[in-house]
Amino acid sequence: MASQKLHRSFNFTAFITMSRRYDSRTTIFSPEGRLYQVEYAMEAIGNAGSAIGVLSKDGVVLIGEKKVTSKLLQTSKTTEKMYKIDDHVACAVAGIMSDANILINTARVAAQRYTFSYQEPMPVEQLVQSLCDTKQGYTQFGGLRPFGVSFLFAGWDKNYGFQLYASDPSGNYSGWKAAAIGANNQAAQSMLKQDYKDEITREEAVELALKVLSKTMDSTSLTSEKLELAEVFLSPTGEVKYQVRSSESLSELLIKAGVTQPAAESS
Amino acid sequence: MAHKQQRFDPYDMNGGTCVAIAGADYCVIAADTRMSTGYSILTRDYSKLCKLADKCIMASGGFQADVKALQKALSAKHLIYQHQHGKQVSCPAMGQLLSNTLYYKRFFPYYAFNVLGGLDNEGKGCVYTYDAVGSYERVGYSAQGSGSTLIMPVLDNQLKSPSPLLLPAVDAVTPLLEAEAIDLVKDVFASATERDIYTGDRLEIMVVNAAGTRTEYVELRKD
Amino acid sequence: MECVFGMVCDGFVLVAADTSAVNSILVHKSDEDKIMVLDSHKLLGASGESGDRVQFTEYIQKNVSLYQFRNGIPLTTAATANFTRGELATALRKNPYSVNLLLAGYDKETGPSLYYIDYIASCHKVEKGAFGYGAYFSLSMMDRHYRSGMSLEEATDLAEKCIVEIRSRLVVAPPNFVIKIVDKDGARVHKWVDSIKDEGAAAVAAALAAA
Amino acid sequence: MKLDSGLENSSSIFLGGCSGLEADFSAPPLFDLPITNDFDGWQKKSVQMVKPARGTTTLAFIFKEGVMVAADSRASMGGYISSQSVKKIIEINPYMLGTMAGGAADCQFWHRNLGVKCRLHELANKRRISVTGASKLLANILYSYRGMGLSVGTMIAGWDEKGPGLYYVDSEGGRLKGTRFSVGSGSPYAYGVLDNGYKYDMSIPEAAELARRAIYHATFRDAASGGVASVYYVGPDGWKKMSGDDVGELHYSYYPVVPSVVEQEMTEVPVA
Repeated sequence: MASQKLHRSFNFTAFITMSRRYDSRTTIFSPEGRLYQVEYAMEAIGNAGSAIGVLSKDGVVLIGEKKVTSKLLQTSKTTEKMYKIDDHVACAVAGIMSDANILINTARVAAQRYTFSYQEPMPVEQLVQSLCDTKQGYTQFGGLRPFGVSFLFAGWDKNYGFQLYASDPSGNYSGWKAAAIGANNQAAQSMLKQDYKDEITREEAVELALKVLSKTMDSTSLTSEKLELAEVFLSPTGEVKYQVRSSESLSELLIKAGVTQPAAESS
Repeated sequence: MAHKQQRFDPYDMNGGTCVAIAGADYCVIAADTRMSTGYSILTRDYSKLCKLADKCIMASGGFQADVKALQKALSAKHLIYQHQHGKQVSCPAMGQLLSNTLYYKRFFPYYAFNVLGGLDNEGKGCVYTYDAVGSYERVGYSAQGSGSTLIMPVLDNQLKSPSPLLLPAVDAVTPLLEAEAIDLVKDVFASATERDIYTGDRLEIMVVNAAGTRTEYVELRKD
Repeated sequence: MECVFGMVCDGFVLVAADTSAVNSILVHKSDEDKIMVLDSHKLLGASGESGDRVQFTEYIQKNVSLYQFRNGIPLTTAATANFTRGELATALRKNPYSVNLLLAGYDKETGPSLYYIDYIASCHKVEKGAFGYGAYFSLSMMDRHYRSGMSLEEATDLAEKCIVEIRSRLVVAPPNFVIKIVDKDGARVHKWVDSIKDEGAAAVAAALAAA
Repeated sequence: MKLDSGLENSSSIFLGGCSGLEADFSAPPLFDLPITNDFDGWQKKSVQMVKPARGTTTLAFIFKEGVMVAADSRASMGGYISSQSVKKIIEINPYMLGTMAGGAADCQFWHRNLGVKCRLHELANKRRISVTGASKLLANILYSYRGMGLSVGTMIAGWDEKGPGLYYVDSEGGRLKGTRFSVGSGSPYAYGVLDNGYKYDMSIPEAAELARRAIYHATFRDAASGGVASVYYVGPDGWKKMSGDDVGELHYSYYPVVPSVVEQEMTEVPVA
């Protein structure tokens, strides 16, 4: 985020010439010490449907905005932005979906390999790190293009309980209490910062996430078909659960959160 | 038809006996020229000696093909040595090289039993004796090959000097004149030919001294 | 002949092993420690060919510490057991290690645990286990006298009973044993049960300590 | 599928060779392998062919003043004595010795190789390698060749920053730290004399004599040992050869021939 600000403070013409000379390869630093291709990849995510994650004391909430580009488009029956990686980890995606599919597969394989070796679920941060190692590789080795994807990871492990991580195309990742990626992520992030309270419950987290998303998305009304919501929490028996809300329960939620009016929905 | 796997065994034993004796300022290296396989004599005139450098001669018994390969490998290495250093390799250096060359084929050995004879850097006679995989030792005299067990006891009897391991150390060079050493070599080969079927036909003796090298031949029994 | 055995007790695991390094009929030394301290809270008792034993246990030890360096959290005993089993299983079809292992550990969540892993890569969580010729004696001794939740004194007493039995009934019984334990405070040597002393080794150790 | 992201299996590390200067030496030139389907059978044959010096007696022990190392000098191929003057104590550097038992070529070659590595370590680190380090170096190499038929039983003895050091290393990959070892076919005999006479507080001459005596008794009982009993001492100032005695002559110095008293002269029996 900081780098994007820096980026804009530059003289525009200088930017053109500099970038032309140093952006053709991912592996070359510009004289200011920047990797343009990596920054462009981040730029690509700025236009993608956003996703928000909120950590609560009894679970993690992920929501994402589906971009419906055409009326004719048959929206996926399954989720488009939420993916389960292992029994205890899920992620939300913003960016180029074809790139994301590759990385999600890598993450799933990493998680399974770990359980094969140790007969134990992979600690969440290790999983995030292994994926980010892959992403990093594409910013350093010649002839390759970085992955144009950011992720939000939600998970639980026995070492650190519930966790939320965000990663970007450069391979950087960090842990958050609440985070946003994709379009208007800065606005969302600042709203989250304002409204997030420690000791928040999962229910409140869902409400907060819906509110922030509805206020920061480009389209005027937030409806259940533009939305995906998934939660990671512990069942009463102590198992980790991953649950995606159905369209019906989403509609209810939206009304409850006061984001949409019941009348507006029917019209 | 049941296919039977043929065992791969790329070795033959062509026999041959080699002897080397180091003197104060000379070295005698000798080998017979018979080459056999089983009970057949393949040739009566095959030299087992190989002059690797001006003052360095290798005599080898065992499997002729491996001996030839070894001689070629060492000659090639010596040629490169000459190009790089502009001089002949010394006998002790060749001794070490031969050891390494043999050991590098530790798991697929050269089936060759060698003695290396020549003059060292001080002009003294030197003899190095080897096993097939490169264990080696500098000695005053040695015999290798099919007749070695017949010859070694005689040489021990005639030439044995105090062990180099003794403290205080004693010089191991044979106190024999060149001509006496040559006569002894002729005698031990004549005797070995009497009792070893793989030794005979002709004896080739090379003598290395300050003057250079010369070769002598002596006829042995041909039966 | 080699004897390694161990048992899970009240809040700790005890592992005992002989300390003889043998080569056919020769005993090369009688103070060889065959129980490796894997990390702060894990013990790995091993029996098998000397080369494999040392190489393999060191390999596991190095991987366990590599994991800790990389991830900042230690491997659990269960994960270590499964990892070790996996390594043996992969090696089994290439160049097998002939080592039998008893892995003992203490974890915050699960408490003390003991795993029996053999050279053909089977892995069992057990309360008590043994390897080597000594196993014939120590297993029955433990079957008879072991109960869950034994105190340190009781466990030490049972281990010593096993050692006495091995020494008196096994033809080629090793003279010296070491007993190690692992509990919430970590893995450590509990005691040496020696019947012969090596003057040289003791004197060298004393000289080193003085220096 | 490569499952472990951790360390490579150690055996392959050493076969793969290390980095830098050592590369040429740590992975000794690729050994040729025969083109054969029955590698085992054929290897057995070649191993048989090149295994001369199994029978040996070597010993080493640590005592108050340092380490004493001793060995015989016989090499045999079956029943034939191929040499009576083998140097079984190899001088790795002025502070470290190695002993050889097993295949003569295997011992000779790998000790020579170890000497190179120790010297390179010295050049790289500006200090001599420890006995611990050197013995581990050798053990790891031998372990990487396990199952290939190498035959080495060696002791690495020396003096380093921590004082005297002694390790036993063999071609099965075993490596033991200790204070008293004997290796070879004569070792049980040597152990008998050694264990019995050993005291930590011996003087250097006492220790040297114990070592020589142990080798002598081993050569007396073990047909595969003989020749010269060499004794070396390693102290803070490096090694020094203490003695080298032909055991054939040593026998008579230990047990001089006592002219027996003639009890009865043979006399002419008078013909009755």
